[in-house]
Amino acid sequence: MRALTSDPLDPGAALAAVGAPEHGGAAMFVGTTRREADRREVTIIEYEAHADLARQEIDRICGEARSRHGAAVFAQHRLGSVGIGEPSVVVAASAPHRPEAFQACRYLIDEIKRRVPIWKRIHYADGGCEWIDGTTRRPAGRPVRTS
Amino acid sequence: MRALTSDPLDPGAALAAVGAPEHGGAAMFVGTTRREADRREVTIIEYEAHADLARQEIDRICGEARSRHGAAVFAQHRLGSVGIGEPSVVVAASAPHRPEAFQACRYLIDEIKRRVPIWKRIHYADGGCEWIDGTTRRPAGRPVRTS
Amino acid sequence: MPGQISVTVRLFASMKEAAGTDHIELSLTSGTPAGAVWGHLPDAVQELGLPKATRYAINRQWTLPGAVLRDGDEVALILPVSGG
Amino acid sequence: MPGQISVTVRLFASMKEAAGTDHIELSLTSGTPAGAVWGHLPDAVQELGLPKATRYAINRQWTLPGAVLRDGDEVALILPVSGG
Repeated sequence: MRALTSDPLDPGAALAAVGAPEHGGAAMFVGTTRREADRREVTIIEYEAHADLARQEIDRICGEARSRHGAAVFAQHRLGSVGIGEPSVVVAASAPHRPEAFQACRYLIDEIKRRVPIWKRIHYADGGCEWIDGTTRRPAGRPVRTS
Repeated sequence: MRALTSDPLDPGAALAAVGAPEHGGAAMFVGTTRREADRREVTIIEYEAHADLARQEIDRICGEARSRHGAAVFAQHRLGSVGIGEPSVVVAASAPHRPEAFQACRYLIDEIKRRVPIWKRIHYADGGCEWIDGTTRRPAGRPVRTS
Repeated sequence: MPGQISVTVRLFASMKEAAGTDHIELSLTSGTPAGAVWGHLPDAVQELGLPKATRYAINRQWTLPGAVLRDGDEVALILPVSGG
Repeated sequence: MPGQISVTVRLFASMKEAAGTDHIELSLTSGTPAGAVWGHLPDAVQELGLPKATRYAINRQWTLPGAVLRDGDEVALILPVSGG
């Protein structure tokens, strides 16, 4: 499993990776870019990572989900430009019973969003764009022109 | 969406069916047949339904998930013989935010398993088979020979 | 016969297997409720026992065991389910 | 220079953009902790403000802001994340 990739994500491959004949089911979450953010139309979203640290952290989260929930897990995040409606992150977890599969899947996506050093930069149809990294201090609604 | 089908299920089609650019993610659950039941090796699982009633009930559950969680939903159950590790049921739900997507997805699979008139018959490698429909009264571990 | 109705009982899963057929025609006394159909099924079916959680449908709509059957009705005994 | 160390600071997202580069070499007094690197960055970066939830990594391992830097270290300022 490559935890980070610039290629389009493949949810089918995620499911296949966690498939096991001892398991009764797999839960999957696919995060996709939304057309609207902050009431403005979005054109693309760009993802950047501290790649080494992000890979390590995704591996660590996968290990935690495996040991807490007895699950087989998969997690992959896309980097670079992602078009509207395309997957930016895919996680999957299978387990003998479905409550554990759901719990492990939810754990993966929640912890990835909370801990992994990946940032997004939203590009708007009005020409503005902004990094979502806690530094944004512009007045609400004013486009941040960066070029 | 055909709620019941004898063809192999396609998780990719389920995801595509709930994809929407206003939604930030989709949760999916894929139930697969397990190799072992009751400590016996399983060869195939056969599913039978009261088809009209099952379709109605799946539609009703989908409507409930849509209205409770504001989700776009998909649900499909396979009938007939299903090999080990193959999907027998696929549900998916997308929503603007992931908690609702997960809740709707969990609601779909839980209610389908609880309410929809579909039964499974487990075929074991030792030649026995049994319907799982609440009537099984054999002593534990004794194969039920039906032919 | 006056006071008699004809109903079709649909059988599934182990009841179908025990009966050797997926439906049985019964002639019942007018006023018989869905929940009483069980007692009119073949011995081979009754030997399975009637699970407490059995539900009923008349003409492909859920109903309660007290619902009175009418001539020509199709009644289904829905054993505890195991889909998924 | 005695008592001085050289460190590489890796920058991401809006800090990288403000700096116009993804890394900066700094010469710091021996004993400087990771959390003090911010004060040595260009004004264009400091104008962004330092979010409270910023985390630190030294040589690609998480660390705390009090961790003392050593000569040759690579220190990364990890702004609040937004993946997914």
